[in-house]
Amino acid sequence: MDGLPILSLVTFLPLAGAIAVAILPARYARPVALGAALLAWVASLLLLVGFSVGRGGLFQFTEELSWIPLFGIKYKLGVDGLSLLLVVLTTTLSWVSILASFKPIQTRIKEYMVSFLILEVGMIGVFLALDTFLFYIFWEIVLVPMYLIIGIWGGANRIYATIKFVLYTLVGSLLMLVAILATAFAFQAAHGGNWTGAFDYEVLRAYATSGGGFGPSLQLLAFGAFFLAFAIKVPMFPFHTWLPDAHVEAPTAGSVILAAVMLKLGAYGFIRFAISLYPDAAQTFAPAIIVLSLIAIIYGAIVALVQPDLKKLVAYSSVSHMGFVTLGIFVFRPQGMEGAILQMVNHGLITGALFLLVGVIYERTHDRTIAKMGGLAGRTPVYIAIFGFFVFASAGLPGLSGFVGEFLALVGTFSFNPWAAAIATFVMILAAAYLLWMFQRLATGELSDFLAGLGSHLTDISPTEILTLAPLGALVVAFGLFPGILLDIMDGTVTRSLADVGTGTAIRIDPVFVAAALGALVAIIVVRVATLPLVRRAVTSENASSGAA
Amino acid sequence: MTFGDLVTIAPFAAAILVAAGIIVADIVAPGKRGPVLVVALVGLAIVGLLTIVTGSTAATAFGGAYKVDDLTTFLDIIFIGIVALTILFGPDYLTPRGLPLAEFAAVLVFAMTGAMLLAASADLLVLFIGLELMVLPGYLLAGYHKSDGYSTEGAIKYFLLGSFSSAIFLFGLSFVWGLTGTTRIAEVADHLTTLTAGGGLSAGLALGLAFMTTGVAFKIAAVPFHYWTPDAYQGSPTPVTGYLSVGPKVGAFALILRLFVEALGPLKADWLAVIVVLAVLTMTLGNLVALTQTNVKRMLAYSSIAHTGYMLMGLAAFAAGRIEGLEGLLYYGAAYSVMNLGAFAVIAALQKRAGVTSNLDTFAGLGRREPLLGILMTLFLLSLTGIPPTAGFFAKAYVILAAVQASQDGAGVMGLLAVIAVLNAAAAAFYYLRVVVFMFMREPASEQPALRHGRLLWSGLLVATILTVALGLIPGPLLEIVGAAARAIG
Amino acid sequence: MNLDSLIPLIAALPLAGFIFSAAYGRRLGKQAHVVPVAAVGIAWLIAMVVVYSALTGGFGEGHTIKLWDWIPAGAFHVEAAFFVDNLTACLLIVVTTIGLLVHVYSIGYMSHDPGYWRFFAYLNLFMFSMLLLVLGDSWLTVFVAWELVGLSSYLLIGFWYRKHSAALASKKAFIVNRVGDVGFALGIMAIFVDTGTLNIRDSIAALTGHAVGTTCAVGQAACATVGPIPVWVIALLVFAGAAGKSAQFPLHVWLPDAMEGPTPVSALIHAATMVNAGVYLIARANPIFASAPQAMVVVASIGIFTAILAASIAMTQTDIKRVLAYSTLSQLGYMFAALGVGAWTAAIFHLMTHGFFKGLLFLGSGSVIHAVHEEQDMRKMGGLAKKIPQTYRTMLIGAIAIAGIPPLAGFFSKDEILGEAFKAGFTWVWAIGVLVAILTAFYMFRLIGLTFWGESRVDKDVEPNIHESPSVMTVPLWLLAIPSLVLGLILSWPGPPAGPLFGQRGPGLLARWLEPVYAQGVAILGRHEAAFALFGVDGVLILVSVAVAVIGMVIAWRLFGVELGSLRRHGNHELVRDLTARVPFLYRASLNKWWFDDLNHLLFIVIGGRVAALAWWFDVNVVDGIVNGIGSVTRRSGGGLARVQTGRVQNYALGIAIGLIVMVGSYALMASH
Amino acid sequence: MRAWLYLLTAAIAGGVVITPALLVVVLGKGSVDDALFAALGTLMIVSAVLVVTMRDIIRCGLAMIVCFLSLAGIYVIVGAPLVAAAQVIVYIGAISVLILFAIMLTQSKAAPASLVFQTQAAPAAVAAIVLVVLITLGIGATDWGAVSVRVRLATETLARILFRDYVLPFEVVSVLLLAAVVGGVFIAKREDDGPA
Amino acid sequence: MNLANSLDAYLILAGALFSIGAFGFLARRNAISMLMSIELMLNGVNLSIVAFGSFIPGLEATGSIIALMVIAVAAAEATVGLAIVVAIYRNRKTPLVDEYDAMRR
Repeated sequence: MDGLPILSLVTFLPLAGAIAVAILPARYARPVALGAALLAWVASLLLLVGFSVGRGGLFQFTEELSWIPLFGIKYKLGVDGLSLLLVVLTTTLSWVSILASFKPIQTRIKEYMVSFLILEVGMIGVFLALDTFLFYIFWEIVLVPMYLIIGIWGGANRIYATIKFVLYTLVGSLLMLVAILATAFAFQAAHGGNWTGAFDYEVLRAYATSGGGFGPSLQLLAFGAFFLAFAIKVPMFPFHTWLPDAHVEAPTAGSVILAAVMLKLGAYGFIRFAISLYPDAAQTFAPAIIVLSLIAIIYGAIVALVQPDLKKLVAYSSVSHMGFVTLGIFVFRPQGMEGAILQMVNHGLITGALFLLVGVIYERTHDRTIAKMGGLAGRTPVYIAIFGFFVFASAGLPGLSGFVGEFLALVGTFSFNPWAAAIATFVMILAAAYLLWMFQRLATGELSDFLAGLGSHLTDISPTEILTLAPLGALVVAFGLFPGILLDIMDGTVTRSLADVGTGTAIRIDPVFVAAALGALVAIIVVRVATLPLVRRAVTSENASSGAA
Repeated sequence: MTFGDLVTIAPFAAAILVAAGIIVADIVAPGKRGPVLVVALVGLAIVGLLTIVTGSTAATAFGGAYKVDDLTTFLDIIFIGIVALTILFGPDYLTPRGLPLAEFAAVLVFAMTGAMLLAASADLLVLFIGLELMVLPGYLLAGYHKSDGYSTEGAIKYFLLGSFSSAIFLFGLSFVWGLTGTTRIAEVADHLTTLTAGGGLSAGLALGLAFMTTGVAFKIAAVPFHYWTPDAYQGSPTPVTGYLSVGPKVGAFALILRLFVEALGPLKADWLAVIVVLAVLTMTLGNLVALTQTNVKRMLAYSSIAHTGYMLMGLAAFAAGRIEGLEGLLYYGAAYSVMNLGAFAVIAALQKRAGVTSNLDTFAGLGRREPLLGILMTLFLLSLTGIPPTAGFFAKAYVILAAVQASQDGAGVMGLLAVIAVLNAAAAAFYYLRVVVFMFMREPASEQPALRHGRLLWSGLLVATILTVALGLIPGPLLEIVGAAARAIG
Repeated sequence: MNLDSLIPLIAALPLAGFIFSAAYGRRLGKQAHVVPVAAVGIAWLIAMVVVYSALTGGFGEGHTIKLWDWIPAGAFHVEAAFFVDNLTACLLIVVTTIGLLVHVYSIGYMSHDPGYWRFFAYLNLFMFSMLLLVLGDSWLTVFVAWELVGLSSYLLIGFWYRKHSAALASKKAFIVNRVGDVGFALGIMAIFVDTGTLNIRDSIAALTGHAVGTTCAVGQAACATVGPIPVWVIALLVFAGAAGKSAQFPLHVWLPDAMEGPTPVSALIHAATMVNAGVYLIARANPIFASAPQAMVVVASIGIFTAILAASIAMTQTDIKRVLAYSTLSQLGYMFAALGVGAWTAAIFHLMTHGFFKGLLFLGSGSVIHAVHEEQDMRKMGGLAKKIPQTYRTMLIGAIAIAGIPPLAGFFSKDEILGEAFKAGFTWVWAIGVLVAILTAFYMFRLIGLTFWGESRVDKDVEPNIHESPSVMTVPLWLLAIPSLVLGLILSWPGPPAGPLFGQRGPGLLARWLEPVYAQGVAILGRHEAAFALFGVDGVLILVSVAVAVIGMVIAWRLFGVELGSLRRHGNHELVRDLTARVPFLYRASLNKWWFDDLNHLLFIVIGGRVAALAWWFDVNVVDGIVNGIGSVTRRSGGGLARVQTGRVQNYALGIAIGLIVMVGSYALMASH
Repeated sequence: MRAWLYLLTAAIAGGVVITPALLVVVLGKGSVDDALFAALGTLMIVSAVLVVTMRDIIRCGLAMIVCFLSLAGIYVIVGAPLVAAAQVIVYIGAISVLILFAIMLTQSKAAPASLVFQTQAAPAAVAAIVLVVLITLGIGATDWGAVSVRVRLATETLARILFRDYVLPFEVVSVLLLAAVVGGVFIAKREDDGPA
Repeated sequence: MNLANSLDAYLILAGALFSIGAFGFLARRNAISMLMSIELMLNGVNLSIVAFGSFIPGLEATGSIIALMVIAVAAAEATVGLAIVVAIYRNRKTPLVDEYDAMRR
């Protein structure tokens, strides 16, 4: 396979597909798009086959082309254990999502498929880019198609949701751009004004961890900017509020990709860039990030308890689940980080499947209100069985994949601080509560009047829909029983990343810090409540105006 | 005047000839589009060729009043490109409204000569005359749709305020001239170096600087001297707006480069702070007000104010000691020109049917009605937002880089400026993307048939599109060019 | 035959049965039970072979069968492996035997249910999970099984999903279990952090090895500390898991509600097997607890408290299954008390005997309920002894067994618990235990009296249709009745008398089996078995046990009647009413289950719901409100700034002029510096 | 009556112009040039003020001519006769006449007399005064390196310099005028000339 | 007193003329009045230029040349301005600039 630019192939096969879809008549859009996504998937599987697990921490299949020589910016791709997993996750869920869009998307099918394929290009690119500038470019490319997918094919309030999504993400990512440039310049300045390697991830990383490293103030500022960008994407509390809106309004496949892959971009960025390039700052920020992660874990779950909308519930559960990822990363323990990466993959599979399942019911009822559901177990038993499977997977049932990641992350946390682990583990109860509540309302009891009123429209899940879910289900079981598959691949990356940042000693969460955080929280609430009428008026008027516009 | 002088000013002279030629062509064949277009486009091609040929060697002419260096060449090419594109976009808009092409093209080319003169001036007087030669045709172009109340209203506002600011600028210029005793830019710089060697500005110099800064800030539409921009842009015929938003802007930046960077270079430390404040005000106000606009042309006017702010950031970075700031500014100018012209070209194309406004509603359903226009508009808007891989992104990244470098050199305020800039850029996404929302996510109030657009428009759009993408994807070549141009004065 | 390949089959067969039933069961209709029952049957056979091998010393200290590296995460290395020792063997006997009988019973019991195939699928899933639980070699494997039994319990309690109460009960069971599981999970983490391994024996050795060889006095917690987490913390966390699964106070609330499931489920899961998992877990972890005496006191207190609490509630319940459920709670409380006082053998003893007689009682109650057409209220029964004699006889055996009348099974195990408690110095445990024993005998004979004796209070429509269950149901009843009768004798049989028949007594059969399992714990506790003295303290204790059982029984006869051979007597309702009126508070407390459900409702539904709603409000209005607020403030400020653009040239010019003045001023300021 | 009024106005105007001249001569011991400067300067300022304050726009135009004339006089005093000549020819001969024509073209009878000023006249005045104060202070505080003798301009020098150093701007101004005329004619042309 | 030979006097006069022009520009409503005000400002500038030329050695010729150019530029400006005024008067039938406020915000 030497000489074949397989990474570029994986990345740009979907782009070729997008061009083909754009050129060919609309009736070919679906098969061509699916074909392109499948080809990319096959290519990514080749990658998996050719990947040398023993050197999982090193970048393999690297490709390098000079791009903007003046600044030493390169087109450089490479794959290590972490990115390999995420690339395969992306290619898998992309074709699943495209397949799942066949029926729901009936308008502007060409544009849809083109957007989706370009989205895939961007996401794969983010995972493969080994040049900070290139990384940023792919990072932003992701934004546009998602914006269109939510904005064009979304629900009633889609425009609000999509603009919020874009603006929120953009605020973070643009600051990240500043940080990327600042880092590159700091490197250049430290190398006698030579730009060579200033954007090269591997060079920067070597410099950051062994070649002297960046200055403390740059580290803090750059890490802060990266943190904001990634925290918004993950999303971490309190930057998560775009997520429920985006999920609720996005079409099913959009939600799937959003949850399954896009949220991983941020977590990936944390591991790849934030902690390896700015290890000291990462150590400084870690306690705060851990606290935020804990809040996200508990808070997301608590808020999920009272969601009236299926998608919103799953969205808040994502906030909670992704909290484990950031928690696992920032305890700087091998178990923690391995758990975090496992959790990334598993959350992708499980939450992706949950959104697909919500899509299945939405397709038939055009409603997602939990209160209107009920008694589906009798009417659509297969659907409910599959739903139940993924609900329990999401609740972290051992034996399925969700458990291993969560547990490893918790073990890592426990060795960092038992209390933190206790708080995070507590969410097992809440997760069971909200998921079972949802499942119970959906499945049990007599068929609700609303559903009964649908008559024969309310059919059980179709074979195509099962086909989209089957690979996810199979992987959930496989990774639950044999997480070693994933762990072996990621092991090198984890070891290297932790070597970069250093494991550090167990840090007590300083009571003073906690008190300050609580105080700040209370202050925010007080201020917010005091100004509530004002802003509410503003929001109302804005809604009115946007409604009018 | 020697033969060498003639060779040196050949592009400039040729440009004047092109303008004259357009008038002659119109006299020979009144009201015919063809000859005018041929003369204009072929002529501009020749001017461009001459620019490149003569621009390869640095030279001065007229006893040092006129100077050709890499900066001149770079800016000239931009001006020629802007005017050529504007002429391509013009007919589709003008013809349905019964407006002649000849005067339009002629006045445009006159304006271009002014801008070229600005870019090449090595003398304050030449600079002033070049400025006037650039802006006076601009006033006329703004009022080109003379039967339209908006067009003339925009024109008179532009004219009155422009003249006011010219007078202010000139007053300041006279003070600087009085103090330095020369109009030659290089000598001005030398004198200023000696004048301020003793310590700081004299009161007269401060007055002069203040008046000149005000005048220049007006020309580039920096806040709080921007008031004319929205009204003039909104009122002008759309192709003219496109031109006004880039031509006089880049021209005014040429003025800044020649005047502030070259002549007043020794006072960098003094005007740096002012530029920083102006940059912050400009980008912030521009973006904030643009958020509320419902007319796309007016919105782009405010957006153009905001972009001025970003460019000023490059200037500030230069003043803080980073030549990259200058490079970024130049790159930004080029990128902004193509993407903004492209956006206005799409608006102009929509307004081919007379009576169509540039309100956001006009864009509703465009993505379905005319998908290609919709996609191109999206591309230009994304570029304006600064989403990679487009020209706008790279330009923004470049000025930010310069600001970051300056901040790491010690000018901490530049780092803050960079952060403010990116926050602004994020806010700006809202109003740019709102147009996309209307194009792709809203249904029009009434279905209208797709329009047929002329080949000129399409070819112009093709050029703008290619450049917008190319400057984002392959910035290397242009980077070399702006590097050389910046070194010419930095 | 190589047992290594057989042992995994014990768990794998039910799993295969589950997968098969889930996939094809629906198409098999009334034949859906064949494969699952066969799977469990074969599993039982294999289990018996394995048990025999183990109890005859074939496995020595224990035998490990490694399957694959489950989680090879560097230092965190968990194997998927099975482990069999004598403790496992004891549990295997209970689980596979009762499991098989319940499967067979269900063929009859569930025959008319539309979800027939589903029921067997779930049952098989449960069997797999439970067997995995007892066979698991690492804490994490046990935890997997721990959760899986929770899942199958959830599925089976909510089997009749159309029934709202069933759906709620299943959810409640799962969530309350999860509370305990959190503790267990944390305990596992703590074990890993302390010892670096999750293998049960390795980690125990690491945790307690330190304590064994040293001269530390018992009770010094510091001695039993290996890693950063003290052993007593680990012990309590593990106990939390056990308390959840075994429904100990305060996590007991789910078990009575779990009776919404079909009766075979109640028998299998909620009486005989799953609820014993906690007991098994602590028995398995005995050295850890032995190293943490404080934790053991907690276990004993919680256990005995649960016992008295549940017994007090069971006295007044009218739902036959609920009485049995509270009785289960109470007996589990005994077991925990035994664990807490260090009588691990007694706990497992009671686990086994209780498994059989409580399984019998539940299946019997199922037969009763079947007979009276799904009526569970004992006030609408009465006089059934003649109509369903098989059921009556077997249930009577069960009742006598649980009441602690010798020589039935319950007497031996219960007496051993009480005796050990007394002898270990936990006299208060013993005292309460004795009280509970009175209550136990009382409520069991109240149940028998109300159900089988006296006048019939059955609905007139149902009355003529009462019939005995088919043999597929009664045979399992008898098969369970036999061990209820004799298991106590067998397991406490000290073997061929070593001395005078009533003199020195060696350890019983079970104690000898389990001796290696408990060796380390016993050593740490440093407790030496006092000689059995039939005419000393042991004899007195036995007398007391028998006496209190009889007292309870007689009181029940007096109040609710009796029809045993010639002993006939009618119930005295006046007296019941008088007695309840005399202690109104206690009566109401018992009737309302000490208001625990109401308390939980208030805490978790009302207050918790409010908290969640508040959090959502916070999210929408504060977190998101700030985001939207920034947005709208930005836009509004844009609108405000736009006001400057008046459209009037002179205003603009004034603006420019002011700007000019400011500019002049600022430059002048710079010039002056 | 009306004639008297005119006379009175002329007298006041004369007084206004002559008084400062006299004051300069008498009190400041100034030369004739000083007196002329004072007189012309005063005349210029006063007429300029009249330009921006009078109601009747035609009179404003006339006042502007007076203003420009007095400025031309000052140019003569200061020693730039060529500029003075250009001032008279271009400003008074061309621009002012152009303006007067424009006034005729755009003046409607209904033009309200009372609303000569914007509502912001007062802030405008303040701004103008601040401006003049700042300029004066700035000028006063600066050492311009000036000599206190007016340098007389030799026209030949001027011509030489113009055609050696400033030939380019000189030529370009013609282009500027050409452009202004081409565009101006188009804009000012009546609409019905072109195709509708 | 030596007014006629003092640069400051001329410059202050120039400044005054400039400011009066500026006031007129800010305060007058009529487009032509504003145009005239601009001319006043330009004349103020011109006066300062000429004054510099006359009092700073070596600048006399340049001063006059610049002044001449400024006069020419002013003429061109006036041409353009008046053309625009005429055009807008045709559209709006009023010379009052503050009524041209169809575009704002």
